[in-house]
Amino acid sequence: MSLLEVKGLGIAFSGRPVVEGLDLTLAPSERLGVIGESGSGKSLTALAIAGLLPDTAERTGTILFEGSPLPEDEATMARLRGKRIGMVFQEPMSALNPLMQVGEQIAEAIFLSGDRVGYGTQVLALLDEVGLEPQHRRRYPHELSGGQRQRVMIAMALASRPDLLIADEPTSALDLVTQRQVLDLLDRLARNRRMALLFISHDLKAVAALCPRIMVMQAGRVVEAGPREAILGHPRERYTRMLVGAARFRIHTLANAPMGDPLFTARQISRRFESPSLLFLPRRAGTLAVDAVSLTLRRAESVALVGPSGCGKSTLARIIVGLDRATDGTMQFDRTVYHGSDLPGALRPDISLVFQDPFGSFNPRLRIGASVSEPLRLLPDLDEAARRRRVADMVEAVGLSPDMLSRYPHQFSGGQRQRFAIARALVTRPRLVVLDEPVSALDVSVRGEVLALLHRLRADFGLTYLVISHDLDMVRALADRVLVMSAGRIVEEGRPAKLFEKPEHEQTRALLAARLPEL
Amino acid sequence: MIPYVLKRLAGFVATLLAAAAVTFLLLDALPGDPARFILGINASPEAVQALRLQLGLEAPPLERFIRWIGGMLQGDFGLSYTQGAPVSALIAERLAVTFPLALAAMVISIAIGLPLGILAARRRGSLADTGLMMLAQLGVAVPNFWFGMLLVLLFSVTLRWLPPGGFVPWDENAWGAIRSLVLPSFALALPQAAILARVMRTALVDVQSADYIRTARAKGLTMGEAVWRHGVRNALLPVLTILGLQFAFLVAGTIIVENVFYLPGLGRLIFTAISERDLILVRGAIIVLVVGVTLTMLVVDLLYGLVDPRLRVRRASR
Amino acid sequence: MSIRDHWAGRALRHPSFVIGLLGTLAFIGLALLSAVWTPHVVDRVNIAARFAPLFGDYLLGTDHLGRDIASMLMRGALTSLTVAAVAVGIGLVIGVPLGLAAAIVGGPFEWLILRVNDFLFAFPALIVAVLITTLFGPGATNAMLAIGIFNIPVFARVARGGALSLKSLDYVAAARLAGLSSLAIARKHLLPNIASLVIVQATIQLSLGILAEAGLSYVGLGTQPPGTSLGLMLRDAQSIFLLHPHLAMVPGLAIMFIVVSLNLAGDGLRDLIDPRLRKEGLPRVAA
Amino acid sequence: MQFPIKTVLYAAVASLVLIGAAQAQRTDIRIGVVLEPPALDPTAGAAEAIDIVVYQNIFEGLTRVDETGAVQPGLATDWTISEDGLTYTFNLAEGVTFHDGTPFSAEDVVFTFERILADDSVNAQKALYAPIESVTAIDAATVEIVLERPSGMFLFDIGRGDAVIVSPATADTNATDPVGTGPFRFVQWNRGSRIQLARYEEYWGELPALTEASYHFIGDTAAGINALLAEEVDGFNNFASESIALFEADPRFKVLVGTTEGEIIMATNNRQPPFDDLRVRQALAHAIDRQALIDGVSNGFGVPIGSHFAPHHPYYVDLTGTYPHDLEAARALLAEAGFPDGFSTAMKLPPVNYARLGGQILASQFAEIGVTVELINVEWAQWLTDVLTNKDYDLSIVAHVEPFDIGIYADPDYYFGYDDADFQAIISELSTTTDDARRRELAVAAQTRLAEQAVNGFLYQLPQIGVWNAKVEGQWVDSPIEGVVLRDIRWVD
Repeated sequence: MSLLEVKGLGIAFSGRPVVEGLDLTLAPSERLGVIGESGSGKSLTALAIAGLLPDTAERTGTILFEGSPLPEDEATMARLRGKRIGMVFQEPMSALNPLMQVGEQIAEAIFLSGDRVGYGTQVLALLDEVGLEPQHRRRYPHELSGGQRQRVMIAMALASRPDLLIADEPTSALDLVTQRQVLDLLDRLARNRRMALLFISHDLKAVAALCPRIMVMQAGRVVEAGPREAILGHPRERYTRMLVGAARFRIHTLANAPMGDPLFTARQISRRFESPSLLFLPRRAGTLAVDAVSLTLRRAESVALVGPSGCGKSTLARIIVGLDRATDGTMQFDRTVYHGSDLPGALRPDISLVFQDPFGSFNPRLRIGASVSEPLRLLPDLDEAARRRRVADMVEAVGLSPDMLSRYPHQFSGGQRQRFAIARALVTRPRLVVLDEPVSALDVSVRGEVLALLHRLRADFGLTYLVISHDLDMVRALADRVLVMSAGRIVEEGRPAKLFEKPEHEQTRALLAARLPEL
Repeated sequence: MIPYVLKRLAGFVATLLAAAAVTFLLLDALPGDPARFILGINASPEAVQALRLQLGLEAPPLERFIRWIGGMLQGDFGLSYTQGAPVSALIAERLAVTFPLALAAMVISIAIGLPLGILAARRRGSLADTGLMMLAQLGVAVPNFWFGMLLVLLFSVTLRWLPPGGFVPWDENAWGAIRSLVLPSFALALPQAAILARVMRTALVDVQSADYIRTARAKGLTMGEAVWRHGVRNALLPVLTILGLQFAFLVAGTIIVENVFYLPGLGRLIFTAISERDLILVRGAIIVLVVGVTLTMLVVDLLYGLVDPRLRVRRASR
Repeated sequence: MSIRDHWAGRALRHPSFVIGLLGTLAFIGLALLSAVWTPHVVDRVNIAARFAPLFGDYLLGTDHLGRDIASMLMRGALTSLTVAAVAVGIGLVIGVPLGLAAAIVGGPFEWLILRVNDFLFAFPALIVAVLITTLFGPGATNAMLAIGIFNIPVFARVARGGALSLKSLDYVAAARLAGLSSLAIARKHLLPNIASLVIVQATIQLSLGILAEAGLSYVGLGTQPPGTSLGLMLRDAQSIFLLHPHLAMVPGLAIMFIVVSLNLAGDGLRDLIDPRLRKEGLPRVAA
Repeated sequence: MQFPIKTVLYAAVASLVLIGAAQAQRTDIRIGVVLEPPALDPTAGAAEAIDIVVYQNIFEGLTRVDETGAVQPGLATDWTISEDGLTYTFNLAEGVTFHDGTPFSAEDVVFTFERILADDSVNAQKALYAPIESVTAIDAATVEIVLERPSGMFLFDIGRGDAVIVSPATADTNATDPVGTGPFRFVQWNRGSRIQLARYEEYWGELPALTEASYHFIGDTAAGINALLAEEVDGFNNFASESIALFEADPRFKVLVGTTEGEIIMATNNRQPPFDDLRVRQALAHAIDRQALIDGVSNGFGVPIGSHFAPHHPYYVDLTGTYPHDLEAARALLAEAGFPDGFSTAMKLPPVNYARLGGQILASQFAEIGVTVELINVEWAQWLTDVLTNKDYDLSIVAHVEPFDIGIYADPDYYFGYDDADFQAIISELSTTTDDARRRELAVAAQTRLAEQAVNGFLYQLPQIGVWNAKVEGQWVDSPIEGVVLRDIRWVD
């Protein structure tokens, strides 16, 4: 008798269907992966199974848990959820009560699952099982990192020894290294506790790594379902094929790295952050985000700066483009020496930055054309006509049409916006372009196109790239040389191929280990 | 917690000093001369001058300001020109009316506002919800001196349950004092209760859609239990912010309500003292009011720090 | 522009906003009309026609000086609205830049502005009104000043809150990279994006301004005769309430009507323009 | 706990007694007043609110003024005046004590007058007592006062609140803790709320009917109405006129309409053009419709006056007919004075009802003869500085509440700016004669002169509208002098 059986599930909001005709079965301790892009209805399906749909949702079809339908009345459904189903959600930042210590929140889960006595020791056991130290239980959520918070969520889900664990995008908000650790943890827990696992994600590699059976969803419908080997090996539906293809990057490194003369050099750059001290109290020792970093970028070279989140790579990038100031050490661009925000105005058109989040990089109240042409203020001698022509050229260069310029940012997709962001960065014809996680916020299918675009632009305009990322696969597709950073220092350097075969520094090994197996 | 508290205290002291300086300067610039006012229409110029000297009005402003601040720190607010009594005694007498009135109004507004807000949020979208919110809209829109008068007409003139105004001193008859504060504190509390109800409802409705509530439900709590155990405390944060601001509005309201119910409060004291140019009394009274308001804001700030650990505990390492 | 048609579309499905907006526009229309025409000459004293009954030859009767209540109501509404509007203007013109500057510059300058805010806040509007009126004599202009001063910290607080949440966004960093000065960034990027926040607060402060004017008039510090305002009409009628109740009912209900309309319009506006606004649970600051 | 039988019994008995007592006559009274006095020493402050509480209640003078304005014996039971009218010899009452027990003697009278006449004296009416040359105690019960020049009003002036007899021991603290010889002693002052007095059992004269009296300060008219209707207050000595109809129609109350010593005038700056031209002042006088003003400002309560004199005074003569309400005559006079199409001027109004409302009505009346009046509202303190001291005004509206104060028109640099030799001669003779017939002739001449010269717009006499519980008797209907005298007030069935 199957643990979970969903027949003809339909979810609609005021008449508009979001999920239609969904069938799904899950045997005890069996694992099913659900893959689909944002808006495919996969999260709503998970919420429906747990009886957590918002009250405005209209649900049709049947959901049987161990043969009996989900109880209608809220109290019994809540008790069932508490005892038999564990859930882990996507946003670790807001999924925990900010005003309550994490230990208490775990204890509450244990208390609710029935055993009233001795839950103190159980909390410690759970913390240990998810890889957290005992003293973490007295911390508040904001005092823990994203990964640690996700582990607390998992501990809470396991408190009632559930038979079914539903994980809805548990790792997509984490950086790669932590992501891999959490996935391994889920794998180990599901196996040890013989729990059924419903794993939902938009990352095909994560789903493939964890679940023997995969179900592909698109726009509220099940496109294809079946064993992992069948879905990955010879996908029947076109959509599935596109998904699998996009997950494999075509690796195309340049034949020979052009050896131009040095364009930019950094000498012993450091950045110390003072902790916020009171007006009168003496300043307390601050943290050193960037520690004596030296590097050189040659003309038309593409260098990647990789490392786990918090290693100081973004801070270094901000200093290089002049958004921040180094506490000591100097930088030289062409013949000019500067320390960061004291970058002279004449040089600003030569260095530009592409931001990570396409949604936050455009002023919602300004037409996209106005935002793209904003950097041209740095070139006062350009007249109006030259200004407009240059913007039009750049927009066409990134594969979009100039007549889109009069529209507003919220009318474009993430991918299109990132292309506009690149156009804005290139409009002043810079020589050095710093790219901060250029594709990590995009859907998998769009990433490939943008990377290809970046590759072409570099060749056409002879640009020098400095790419900041923690995703080694993306780096290998774009960079001639890789610098690995850890705790503010560059610990290893080399060509991607060499680093991938013979990593020397253990940080590089950790990054490599975090990569999910090839499909 | 310590740096958070120290930071707030520094702000508190700075605000007070600025308030004292501005009050002193503003009042010094007031036209009209207290001595002339005391002696009336037919008094001779010599008599007026004699009184000015007697009251020490001739000394240079800075010296008087320093003397005033120094005196206040030791609790001596100086002598009132018109009534000859120590200002601190006069203020204490009036504070025995205004402080309990403001406090009662605050308690009433919380006692009425919060439960109604929670009720409206729990039955969101129902008739009760829209009804309560319409009531809250009206509550804010009624001028409190008009509402006060309607209360008096109903409860004092027709029903004779409560006095129409005036104040029986505490030491003479505590019960009488309380009775004379009932209607004024309700008149004062109405708009604040309405605002509190709206803010509480909005806060609770927002909380219901928060992620940690969904997690709590996932742990096995019903929506009601989740909101009660996790939601209410988080919903208190915006409510606390409003409470902090409300004391300032209550103080403004007391001045009007004291007129409607002819209560011997601090507000009316300031009024009469200003029209009689009893500047030293006005200064003292204003400072007491300003201290009251800033003190409440400080207390609410500290409460905020207590309720919300994010303010007082260091952020996670990067 | 696509924001407007999308916005107007949703507006119709928001009943309370429509009611509020219609009420406010009707009120403002009547008030403006009074500047050019009123049923009778507003301040002509005609003792013989005192206390004329409702619906007689004077639609809403006459007051203790024989002045036509309907005309007084219209002119009174104009004064109350102008006082509240100018007070909101003062709050906007001074408060918003202060708030923006505090958010952008930060550090000790922000601490100073916050202290000035607290200080301005600690002074109850009425005390400020009393001080101003004794300095410059009572009257509508001083009521504007007193209520305006009270609005400054409100708008500063709203502007700072809004700007702080935007300051860390990438397009602000992009603007800085493009060489824009802090002032240019505030004007071009921050101000337009907190506009909806400020507009909503403005409607609410407008309604509170009308109430505050009524309060000031009640204690004799607001509009002075021969001028008239809703608050003044209410005060004059209050002592003869038992003899002529309608004299107090008319201005009282008018005040309640305009305040409720403004609040409904304000809340409706908030939901329509920026649903995200409501989620932030912006505490409505009420005087 | 064992049931407290005893306590319950006592309670029952006590309540019975109480109910019984309720039938017996009440001997306490609660009087509402609009203004709270700034202090309680009548000899060191001019505010009328002080006298309302203390005059003839806590403090007494050598003489006292009765309800008709006539002078009656006070602490001086009888007195003789020398032929030349310069020496007054007063025989003082026996067995009189101050409320703190110290006996009253001639020494106290000497101390009181020396204190008034001292250089650093802060007495508001010091000028009235200037003619006193010496005050000597002949013996413990006799005092002789010698004047430099005869003063017709002397006996009246020493009967005013400003000349009540104070004891040296308590003179300095009377402001907050008044000690006098009157029938009521001071009990308690809760500032902003009320003042309580109690009957002085060792009073030397006839004991008053009331044993307790309290004054309650209620500034807001509507609040006052509610206090009366809710019977929290037994009466107002002088209440706002707008809701009187309410109390006339209610059997629980009675309304006593009288006059006060307050002449409401439109003060005119006689030195400020165009008001220095008699024809302009006459034109304004013709334009004023007194009855419409009285109806508008005090709902018909108030007696029109043609000159600066109280109608209830024996010497009063009705001069309202000097310049009857005649718009044509007013326009003709204005044309004659060179203002065919009128002029514009300003009127400064203190913060009182009769001024603020009166200003609006006069402004609309003057508008009909082309005179446009801008109304400027000022605070009292500002009025005293601008109008009274600096004479920086065109027109103003104010009430002069000092009794028998027609003499102020004789002072050329008083704020009216009126300097007329004939009038000054009449006043100087009036102030030195004591013969009644001659004083009446002079008073009439003075009133007529002011009326003809139209020195100010003489509007109406400030009414005294008393609203009392119907069962209270003995209140004064008129108030010839500032004060609410409790001596004769009592409850009847």
